[in-house]
Amino acid sequence: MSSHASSAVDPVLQIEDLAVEFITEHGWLTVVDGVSFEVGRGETVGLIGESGCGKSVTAMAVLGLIEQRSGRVSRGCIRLDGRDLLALDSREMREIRGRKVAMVFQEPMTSIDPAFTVGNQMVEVLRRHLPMSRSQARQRSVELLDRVGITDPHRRIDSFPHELSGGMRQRVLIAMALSCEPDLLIADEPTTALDVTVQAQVLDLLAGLQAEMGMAVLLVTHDLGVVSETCERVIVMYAGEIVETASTDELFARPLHPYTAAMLASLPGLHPDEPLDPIPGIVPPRHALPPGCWFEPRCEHAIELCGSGHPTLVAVGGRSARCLRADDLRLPGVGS
Amino acid sequence: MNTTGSTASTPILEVSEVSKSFPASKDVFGRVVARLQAVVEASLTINPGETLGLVGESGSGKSTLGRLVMRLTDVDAGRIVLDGDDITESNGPELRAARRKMQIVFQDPQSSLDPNWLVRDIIAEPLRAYGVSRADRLSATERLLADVGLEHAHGSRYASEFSGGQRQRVAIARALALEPNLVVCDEPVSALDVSTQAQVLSLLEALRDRRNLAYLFIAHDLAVVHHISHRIAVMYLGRIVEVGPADDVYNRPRHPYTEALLSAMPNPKPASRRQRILLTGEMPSPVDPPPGCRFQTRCAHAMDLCRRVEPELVAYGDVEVACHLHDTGPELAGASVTEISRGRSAGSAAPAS
Amino acid sequence: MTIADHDMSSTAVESATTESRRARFLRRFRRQGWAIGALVFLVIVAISAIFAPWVAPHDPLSQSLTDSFAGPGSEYWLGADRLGRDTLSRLIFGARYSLLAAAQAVLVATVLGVPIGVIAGLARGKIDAVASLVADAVLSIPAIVLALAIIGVLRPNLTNAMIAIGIVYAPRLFRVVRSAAISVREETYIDAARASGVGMLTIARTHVIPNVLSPLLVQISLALGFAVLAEAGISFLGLGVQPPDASWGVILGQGTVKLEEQPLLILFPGAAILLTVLAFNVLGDGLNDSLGREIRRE
Amino acid sequence: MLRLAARRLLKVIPLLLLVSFISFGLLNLVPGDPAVQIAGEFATEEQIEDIRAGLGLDRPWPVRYASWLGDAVRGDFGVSLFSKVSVATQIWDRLPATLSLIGLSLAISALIGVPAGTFAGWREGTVLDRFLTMGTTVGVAVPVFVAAPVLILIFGIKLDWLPATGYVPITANPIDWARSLMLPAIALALTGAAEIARQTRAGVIDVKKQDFVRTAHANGLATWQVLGKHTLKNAMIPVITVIGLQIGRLFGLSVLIEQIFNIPGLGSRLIAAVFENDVPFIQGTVLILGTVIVLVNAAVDISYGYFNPRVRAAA
Repeated sequence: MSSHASSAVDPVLQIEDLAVEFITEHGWLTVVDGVSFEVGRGETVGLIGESGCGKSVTAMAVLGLIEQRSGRVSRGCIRLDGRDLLALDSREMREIRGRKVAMVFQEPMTSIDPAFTVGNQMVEVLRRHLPMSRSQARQRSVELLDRVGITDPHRRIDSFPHELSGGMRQRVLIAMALSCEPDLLIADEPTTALDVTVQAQVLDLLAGLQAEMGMAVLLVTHDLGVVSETCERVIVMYAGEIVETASTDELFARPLHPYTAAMLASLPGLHPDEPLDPIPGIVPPRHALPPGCWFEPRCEHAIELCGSGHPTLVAVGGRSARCLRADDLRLPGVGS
Repeated sequence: MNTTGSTASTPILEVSEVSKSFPASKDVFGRVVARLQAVVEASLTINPGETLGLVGESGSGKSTLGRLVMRLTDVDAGRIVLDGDDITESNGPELRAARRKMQIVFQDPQSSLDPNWLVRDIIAEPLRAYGVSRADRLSATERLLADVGLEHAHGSRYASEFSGGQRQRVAIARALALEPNLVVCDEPVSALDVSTQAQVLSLLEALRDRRNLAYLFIAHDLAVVHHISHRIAVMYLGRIVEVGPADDVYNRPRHPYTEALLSAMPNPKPASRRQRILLTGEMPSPVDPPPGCRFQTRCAHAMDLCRRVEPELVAYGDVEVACHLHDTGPELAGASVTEISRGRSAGSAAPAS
Repeated sequence: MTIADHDMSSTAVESATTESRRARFLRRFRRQGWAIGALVFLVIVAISAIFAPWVAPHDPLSQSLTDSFAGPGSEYWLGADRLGRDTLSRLIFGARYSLLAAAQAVLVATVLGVPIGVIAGLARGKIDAVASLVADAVLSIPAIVLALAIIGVLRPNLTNAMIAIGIVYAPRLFRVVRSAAISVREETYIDAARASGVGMLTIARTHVIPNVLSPLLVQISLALGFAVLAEAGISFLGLGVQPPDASWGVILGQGTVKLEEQPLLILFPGAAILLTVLAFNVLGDGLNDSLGREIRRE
Repeated sequence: MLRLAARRLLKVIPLLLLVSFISFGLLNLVPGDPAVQIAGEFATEEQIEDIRAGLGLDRPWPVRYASWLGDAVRGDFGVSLFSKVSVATQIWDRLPATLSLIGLSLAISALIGVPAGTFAGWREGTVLDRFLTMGTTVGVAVPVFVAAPVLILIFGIKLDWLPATGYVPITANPIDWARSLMLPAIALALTGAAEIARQTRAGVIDVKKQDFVRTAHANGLATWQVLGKHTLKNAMIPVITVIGLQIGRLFGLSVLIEQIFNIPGLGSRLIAAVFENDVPFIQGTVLILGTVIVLVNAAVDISYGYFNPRVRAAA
């Protein structure tokens, strides 16, 4: 299953054959299926796909936050620094979260408790994981706020979340996530809810912090532009499984999977003078997946064979793609 | 793409110096003590068959301007002329008549369709409001369903059963039911995924060409706006700061804000990547806008004048821009602001990537 | 943890098959075992109340002093009271008063609360401010106290009592309907309808009222439970139904007097009231779960 | 916080005026000539005139309202129709018993309801949650006038642990006071505890799904921190509302409880007044209880400010 492009030299995170199920009116449905990849120390990897493709669920699985009753990890292995996370009990997992692996979420407006001040919540996280006195933790929080670019941190630390703008709240959440200097930061659509100019600031901040602290980043997003500007490697998901992995440059220059190519062709602004070339149809519902390749009904390059056997992820010269025709198709990229 | 739909005839929409503010805070006795200035003296013109893109970040007032045009919100000052008729103060039958000519598609396809209604009835609602007979409604609905790429069977479903893209198609069909000349599209694709977004954009383009529709296309995504628009207007903190032909604004921004907005867009194409201009801070509150130019607090080129005098929109060829860099100081006089940005970063020896 | 719903929402929506709202409601309601049980119970109580003369084994008023405080047995299934009247028959006839009174009260509350609620929610502004203030004022006086006060002024009688209960419950329905109307009003489809030239009255009729109906139905079920309880309480105090007529509250009140001799005399009417109120509440909860917005669950 | 309090208290004024207007207006509900009606069938012409003058019925209603309200503000609610005893004196004499009953039962409801609801909500879907939820569903539906006789029968008569009826003032003997109130307070607290537990459970379940709780988990906070700190403080907002509403309910239900347990409180006197058609006493009671509840609700709203800083800011 594992291939070149999805492995890293010194992996912080290793995911093997991960499958996650959720209970729905159609019974237990597999939402993430056979996902394997690695994230290397200090590396930024993009996990990209459209809504419902399973990218966020994968991220939540790493933190052990798939809720007990409505969802479960049904298969696979998640290792952080070589330690099997799925084998940990909830108490051990709590000690890892926030300490070794941290997460920043999409909705900065609702992701901080409105009932407590920013400082209160930052001190709480610091003191939970590190042996610090209250005043040390407060001092450290001020430094962190300063580091994430919040002006006047001495005053802001006593603000309630509603007194801060969306961009500032996202900075606070980043400061909180990075307060214990984790080995891995998972950023789940960290800028989707922000305006473009603020998004640029936050992405810039994340890149700077990463360079400084040397942590690995798994960036979950639907935005091809964000991925191309921030990530070294990209993993593309479709309908719950990985369809392509490659280095960012390779992926954008020459996509191997027709879905990747079709997504690029759907972007307005790349070829402003040509009409858009949208992907027809919709993502197949999980309880009625087609027998062959899951992208086959929407794929303009599909041949008869694509409708019968489900393709595996095959390595193609240092990268991988889940397409029978990966070798013979020449798909257009975004050109340089 | 860049040719304006038509030039000679009367504009389908003329908005002049429209302003709107909302109460922002009240004192202990419930009296309004501060007002949020959502739109300030905004003017724009749309010709038949033309698409004007209106870009801005959240809080820029672009959606309010769309609602003002639709007369969903009453204006405080200014004039709205639709196809030669002043509808600023229209009400009752007059407004009903005006609404045959303009329709709106909203951002959130989830809440813009009544979950209790069949898709067929949603599309026919405007027709019923104008007393179209049942038989005519049925045939019109069938035609509209086909026009937006939905099947006959979709008509007898509830909107809640559809995906976001399909819902937006329903909303477009409803907007087209009365065969309007102008459609206000308020962020019609921003809630959609990339592939669905492309489907809806293509549909809007096809319909425009087939029916000679004019669009006021409101969005925060410059790439999307550039793709679909003939002309682009950029809003910042309630004011229009730059208007001009789409390619001009996109490739040679005259206003520092437009430039910053463009450079902040994440771009998957490495070659066309612009040098990033990181704006400091965030948009000030529209309750308490800064004096002088509204952008001066975040502008790298701000001069003393900018902090005192509010710049007016001045025309330089096809482009209008409200910035002192053009009427004083370095006298850019309508040239792209990127020139001085480049000079500046070269001067400070920042590596251009 | 909303990630799961979040990430799955689009596919979930697409997967939904064509199904009318009624079918969807019925499918969901069928899963609510307790609510169905409650509905069946209420239907049985209602039917036996309507056909009381044929259903009841005895004349509820016929006394037989030899059977005073008779325990449950083959003659008197649930025993007899001090005057030897059959408890079961009295309860069956009592259901007539209790249910009819509850219906009366809820009717009054609905007629008062619902239209004003819709108007206030839609019009907002001064109308809403005044209506809400009145509702708040009425709600500030404890329901039973206000009902007792009204009865005290109007003289004890069941209809007066139920009108009083209806009046004190009206602000609750008003609030529910008003807030439902307000939240519907915020929906973009109202703007869309306005933009399409649809008049405000038509919008109220076609968009607002249908969307207010679901929460209203739930509230009416709960209101019926409250009204049964309130009637019983007032009759228990001797201020509602006047003997020899007897609602459940009257039977219970008479039972309390001889608590030590025959505890069963409070047990059966107590159970009747409890079960009926419970059934209305459970039915309301079940309706709430089955009528809820489809976007959330599934 | 001060702003919030000031704003909320300003809203109390029109509300109190309306409540007083409703209390005053009760008299106008009396069908026909109130004086004749109130005096009863066997009253002499003289008695009727007496009542008419006593109620001030010879003057136009706005004048009557103004003078009635003026008196009421000064603590004068008139005199009872037949006993001629001052209404205010009767109310003040009887208020302590009612207040102690309500205070005690509110404390019991909160002490049972909040922990039970928190536990059920946190462990949503478990057997214990289902058991507790079923219990609260039944608990909400139990009428006090059923619960009370059952409690009397079991604890008062059969087991003889607590006095079945009667009331001992706290000034006479604090222990006997507590003992005499125990059964009525429990009977009264049953529904309240169930209601509070239901709301707490719903609140906890709702907050549990919020993004900031997810953040707390993702930051590796301990369970007690996520539950005890972040979840509970936010979940308390709707619970406070219910507790506020509960106070109004308790005042209403205490009427029944006082009657059953023979407690000389406001409620049992009100029932007597209803039978006697003692309109001035009814008016006074409605006004006093309405005022108390309006003020309690205002206090509840102001206390939101503690739980929710946004409310504080919005004021």
